[in-house]
Amino acid sequence: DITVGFSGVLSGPQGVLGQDQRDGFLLALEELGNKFGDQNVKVVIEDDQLKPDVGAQAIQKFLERDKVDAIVGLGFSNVLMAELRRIKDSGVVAIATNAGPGPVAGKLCAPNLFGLAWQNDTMSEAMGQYVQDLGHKNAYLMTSSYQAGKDKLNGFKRYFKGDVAKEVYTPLGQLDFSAEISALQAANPEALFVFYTGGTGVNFARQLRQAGIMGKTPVYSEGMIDSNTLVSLKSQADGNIYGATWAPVLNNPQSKKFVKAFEDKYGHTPSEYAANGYDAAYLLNTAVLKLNGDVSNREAFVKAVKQAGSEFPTVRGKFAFNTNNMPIQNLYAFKAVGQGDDVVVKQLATVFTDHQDAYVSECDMK
Amino acid sequence: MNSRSWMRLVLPVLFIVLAAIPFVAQVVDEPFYVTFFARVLIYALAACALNIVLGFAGLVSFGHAMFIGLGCYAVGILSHYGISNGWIQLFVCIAVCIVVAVLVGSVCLRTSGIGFIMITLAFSQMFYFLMVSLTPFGGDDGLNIYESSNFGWFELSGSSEVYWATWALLLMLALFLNRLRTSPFGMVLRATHINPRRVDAFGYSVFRIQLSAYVLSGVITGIAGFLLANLTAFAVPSYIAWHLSGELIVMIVIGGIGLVTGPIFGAIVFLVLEEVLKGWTTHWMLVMGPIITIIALAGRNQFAWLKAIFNRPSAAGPAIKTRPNGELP
Amino acid sequence: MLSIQNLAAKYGPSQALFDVDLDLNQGEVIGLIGRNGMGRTTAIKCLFGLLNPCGGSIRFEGTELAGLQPYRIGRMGISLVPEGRQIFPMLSVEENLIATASSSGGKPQWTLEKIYDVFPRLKERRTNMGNQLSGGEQQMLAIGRALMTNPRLLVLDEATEGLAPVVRAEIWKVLQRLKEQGLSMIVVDKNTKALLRLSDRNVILDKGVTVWRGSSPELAAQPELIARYVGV
Amino acid sequence: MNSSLFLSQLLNGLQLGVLLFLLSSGLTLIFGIMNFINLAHGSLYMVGAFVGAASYNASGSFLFSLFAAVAAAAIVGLVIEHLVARPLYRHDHLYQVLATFGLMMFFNELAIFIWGNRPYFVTIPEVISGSVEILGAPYPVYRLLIIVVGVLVAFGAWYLIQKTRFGMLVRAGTTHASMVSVLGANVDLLKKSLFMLGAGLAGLAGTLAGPILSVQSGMGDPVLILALVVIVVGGIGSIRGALLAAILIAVIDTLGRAYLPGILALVMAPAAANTVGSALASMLIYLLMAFVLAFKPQGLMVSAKR
Amino acid sequence: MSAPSLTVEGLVRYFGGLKATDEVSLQVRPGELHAIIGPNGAGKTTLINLLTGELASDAGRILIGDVDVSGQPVQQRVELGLLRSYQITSVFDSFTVRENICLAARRRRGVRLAVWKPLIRDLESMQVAERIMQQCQLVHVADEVAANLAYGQRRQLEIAMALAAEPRLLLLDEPMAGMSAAEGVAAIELLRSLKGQYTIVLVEHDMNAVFSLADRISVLVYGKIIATGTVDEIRAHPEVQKAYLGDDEDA
Ligand SMILES: Nc1ncnc2c1ncn2[C@@H]1O[C@H](COP(=O)(O)OP(=O)(O)OP(=O)(O)O)[C@@H](O)[C@H]1O
Ligand SMILES: Nc1ncnc2c1ncn2[C@@H]1O[C@H](COP(=O)(O)OP(=O)(O)OP(=O)(O)O)[C@@H](O)[C@H]1O
Ligand SMILES: [Mg+2]
Ligand SMILES: [Mg+2]
Repeated sequence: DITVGFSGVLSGPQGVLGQDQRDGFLLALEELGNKFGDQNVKVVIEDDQLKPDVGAQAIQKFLERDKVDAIVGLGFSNVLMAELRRIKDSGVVAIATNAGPGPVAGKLCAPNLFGLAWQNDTMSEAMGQYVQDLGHKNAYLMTSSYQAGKDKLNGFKRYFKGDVAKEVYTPLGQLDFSAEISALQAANPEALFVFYTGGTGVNFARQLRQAGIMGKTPVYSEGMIDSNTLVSLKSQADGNIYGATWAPVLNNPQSKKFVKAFEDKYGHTPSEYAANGYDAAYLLNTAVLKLNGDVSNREAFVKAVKQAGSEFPTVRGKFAFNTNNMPIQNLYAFKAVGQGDDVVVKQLATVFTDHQDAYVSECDMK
Repeated sequence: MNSRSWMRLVLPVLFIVLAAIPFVAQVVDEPFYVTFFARVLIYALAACALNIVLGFAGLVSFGHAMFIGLGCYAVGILSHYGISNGWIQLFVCIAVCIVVAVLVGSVCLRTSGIGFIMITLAFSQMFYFLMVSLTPFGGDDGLNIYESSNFGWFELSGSSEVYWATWALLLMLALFLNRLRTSPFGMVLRATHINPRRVDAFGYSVFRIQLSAYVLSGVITGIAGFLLANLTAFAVPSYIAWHLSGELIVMIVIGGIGLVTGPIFGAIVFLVLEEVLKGWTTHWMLVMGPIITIIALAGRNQFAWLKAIFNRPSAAGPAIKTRPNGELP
Repeated sequence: MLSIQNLAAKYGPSQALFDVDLDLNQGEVIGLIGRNGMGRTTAIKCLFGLLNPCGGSIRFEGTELAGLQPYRIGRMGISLVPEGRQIFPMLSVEENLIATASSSGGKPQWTLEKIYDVFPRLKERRTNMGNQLSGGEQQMLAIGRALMTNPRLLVLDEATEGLAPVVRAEIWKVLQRLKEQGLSMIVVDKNTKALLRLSDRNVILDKGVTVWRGSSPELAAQPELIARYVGV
Repeated sequence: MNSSLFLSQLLNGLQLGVLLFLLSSGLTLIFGIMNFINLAHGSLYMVGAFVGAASYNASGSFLFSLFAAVAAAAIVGLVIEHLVARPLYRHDHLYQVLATFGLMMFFNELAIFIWGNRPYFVTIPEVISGSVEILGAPYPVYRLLIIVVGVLVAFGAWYLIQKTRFGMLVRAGTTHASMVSVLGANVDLLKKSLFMLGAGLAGLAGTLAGPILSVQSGMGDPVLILALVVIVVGGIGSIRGALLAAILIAVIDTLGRAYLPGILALVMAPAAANTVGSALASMLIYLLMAFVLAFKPQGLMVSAKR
Repeated sequence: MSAPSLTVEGLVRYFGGLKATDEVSLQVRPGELHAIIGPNGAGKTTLINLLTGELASDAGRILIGDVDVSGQPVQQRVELGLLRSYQITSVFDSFTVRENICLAARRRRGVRLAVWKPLIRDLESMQVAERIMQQCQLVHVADEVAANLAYGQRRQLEIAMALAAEPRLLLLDEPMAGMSAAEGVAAIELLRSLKGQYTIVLVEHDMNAVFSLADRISVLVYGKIIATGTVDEIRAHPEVQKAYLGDDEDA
């Protein structure tokens, strides 16, 4: 039998993200008949409450109490960083379905830690590139002040060559942006790029609209628009352009299958977080199959997972692990388009194909 | 003080039971429980420390998480610069705590009652945001501690080392507090809570006495933080967030204010309950909340001899006044 | 008007009243006499429903008071000048007077002006907060406050406590006047002489038991009684 | 710096201040006057927000949603008063803190239980959703509306407590409940109604905040801390103090967030200025509180109590 | 020593507009019992608070012995042996009588680092405590919690604590307030037994007490001292009779 530990943020404003990863994972597992290969799978779930220390405890529980064979989820970047030491020491297969902080992609990369979702910077890099392609002269950047936030803006700037009007870092969890928005209005930039997730993102989007900026200034974002936030934003998201590795409109069989199954089970369209969770299950399944169900040897399991990266059926159509265990994948620009009271997502462009992250050279794994 | 009679029994029994835990965990092969109870004891240590100001002096510090934070970051930052010598870390931790406690304390003690509650909160919040902003030390994301405190002949490398260290410290503290309560210092300290004006009128300096109590409490809490850092191998601002300060208070009240072993029981009850409920349902707070409320409602009359202390209006701050003077019962 | 029969009361475990009897007719003044801790205040607490008696009955104009909410009792036209003044510290002197003022039907007999006439000192301190008054001023305020409810039965517990002799004399005069106006009163005071001059009949409490009842002249005629139960 | 921006920043501060005040006024009444620390006050705010949002999305009538929210909060308040507050009035603050801490947990989780932890959103009715130009600064009508409401409530509450018989009795009852009742006033009723009033105000704050902030479990906790800061800085039990402090704190906070990084950027590297600036900005109000308390331990406006 | 043990010169204290203490000057001789009487709100308690330093004076000097303590904090004055009892009883309710008294007795040596040995096992304090409890007839309730004492006893404890602190100068604010006649008499006896050992300033409305105990009396009216003198002088003083005593024959 195989025990898998899932840790992620399940409560609080960002709880939705964790829940989606969990739901996606469990959905896939269900499709696989609760088996990886011929092995029955037991899943233990921990809520890291978006607190690094709690996350670290969760991992400790997995390793010491539940003696898991693989860990999935690993929450936000800051939580992952806190868990890093234990994960490395343990050598257990760990699959991050949400975070891919720079250090983990670079200097601190570990053989047994896989970034299945993305390297943090990449979607922003895509947006940077896209804004660059559209030829905007300057851009105004905003995000929450935590590691991921900083990575995102760096990612954007890596590919955007125009000048940066201003970089604004707001405290994590801030909900009222009136002050920042007034300042933004005064600055009146050509383009606005923001990284705000979950409820924070929704708030920001709505306050942008209330202040009458949406429509005036083109808004590019990451994390702000996904099928969760669209539920609450509806037509208010209209016109928002965002970068992502996946969206329900993506056209490939696995993706279609996934979206259908997910909507049937949970009654709403899946987000990319759900997609990552879903992929994680199939990845593990493929790896376990390669080992004919024997995961007792951790090194072997790790190696198997790495190979499986380029073989498992992914909703993203095409996927592989880089030398630093980060994804090599396509990045797209999507647009939210209001239709009456409702909203749909349209695919604008494939900004990068088989994109590598910027840190791979720093990682000494081969 | 009826507590002293049963104290004789409770204390040894409690600590023997606690001493048994690691072995039990060994036997049932659940090393996790050592880690868990190490955490419990660390919080118990902090709660006991807080109880010096809160239980004896009636100074409700809503900012003690700050000292836990100081302890954690003393370890975190030093080891960040490759200094993992436990003695140096401990020294720095204590020194910093003393300095901060003296500075913060001498400002806070100008106020009393709710004023004190809030100003202590203010300082810990300031420290919180300071650490959040100090990106060199991880800011919001916290600081990994890659090597644990090394005391030469003994290193806080694993859960069980931390456990025993905490156990020993806690035992010493409990014995000490047990004496402190009735010692001249302790009596005057408690007197300051009943009627500071009167204590002043005897020529004791209420301020000095309260300050020394605050510093003592702060240092011990800091040491708890020191241990916590070694246990979780991590230092993060959320250790300083007001929720933790609140939980420490909750633990004390659960266990019984002013009782020496109270906070220890409080910590155990609170954290074990939390753990059990979490395992039981994701909506554990739905159960935990009411339980806490009920404890409060039930506990309010329980410690009659303490209520005598607590229901005295503090002459200084009107707001904290619990029973207005001279009200017909 | 009021009749208390073998009243008994406890503070938690410790019993303070065992058997207290007292009855008062319209327009009468009763002196409640005893040493410290003999249960006078306790009896009064029972009367006002601040302490639930564990035995006996308290009837005011036919209605049983035991078990009633204090405010109901208050609204029946009984008012109290409590031991230890119990001034409202967060209210100004004037607010202290009008906050609970009431006139049980008809035009009130006691108004701000009247009170200020009796206690000019209060008028000077009109805007002071309750806790910015000297002990004596607080005592005057307590009396004024009680009168402002225009009671039919007034209970005074150590009402002359901490007052200057002149004021004390003044208060006795006021009480005398009230009596002439037909107000019924129960008075507790350590100054037995003055008390006897005011009261019609007296009740002596000893260890929570009514040990003697009778008219003031009778009592005055028996100094040994007073010596025994009050001292001096 | 550009003046119309500054103006709209001021307005932002003012509007935040008003929200804070609505919350704090209730807290300061219950706390200062009935001497009861109610950590669940934030939960009442949350209840208001949720009920307001739900009833608006259901009925489509903004006024109705306001009413529903206030009523709901008041009723919850009444229940809390009866079950938790009343038994604890005469007891130490610690027990009150503990009890209401528990309530806080309970309500936060209950909200998740009922509405899930996907944030819950309300839109603003068309009429007040636009924005107007104030001296060249575009400003959302809705936020102006909030400011107006706040001012009205401020006056009403102050009048009620300082000038009416009800207010006197309440103030008296806080310190000498039994004496007040002896003199013929029903103290229980007084306290209940006051508690409901405070709860209602919190609910009002909640609904008004709903369309601006996302309505979600735990939304009450941070504002609760802010509200506590406000009432302490303002002087416990003083409505005027609460108003003053709320606005002061909100404006300082807003302006700090808006301008500190910029100002610091003049003296240090922009990146550093950014982090330090925003950190300092978030510390600012606590600095203010520590400062005020250190020099005026009773707060800016010492209430009638001493 | 003939130097007055307490000298007050031109002491002034305002409460807002109200001049609660108005140019008060006063000399208390060593060993005498000096009573201060006056109408309610005359400023007696205020004066006491100014002397102990719990209230700050707006003008004037206070000398204990020949040390100028004006503007000094409470502690300094206590060091010099100035102690008080309160108008409202303020003993430590949750402590036993013995603990209360030991606490007072300990004050000379302070409590720095005295964190181990129980207070009531502290020899020096113990002896003092025993002596005081004898003197104030509190022995039989030595281990009672103060909260359970009857009113009169609480007043006695109040005084006992002041005595235990080994004062040279004792300020008593209405020590007999709330005592019934009997307790009053007992208290008077206690004070008489203290006369001579301590210099005492007594504020009291109970004329029996004042007239039977006082060596000298000062009369305070509207914050001013209108007369100082022996019992008989004051009794005879017309203004005092008018302003304070009245035609009061039984108090
Ligand atoms: N709140 C209380 N709890 C316990 N016992 C009390 C309480 N109040 C009074 N007692 C006791 O009840 C008895 C009667 O007290 P009470 O106050 O009625 O006496 P009293 O006649 O009013 O004397 P005093 O002159 O002191 O007012 C006393 O022995 C007193 O110790
Ligand atoms: N905190 C204060 N603020 C304003 N006025 C005050 C304050 N305290 C006392 N007063 C006023 O100062 C005057 C003197 O008060 P004090 O208590 O000294 O009188 P007292 O002589 O002790 O009277 P009593 O004999 O009734 O105790 C009184 O008129 C009182 O109203
Ligand atoms: Mg009495
Ligand atoms: Mg006085």
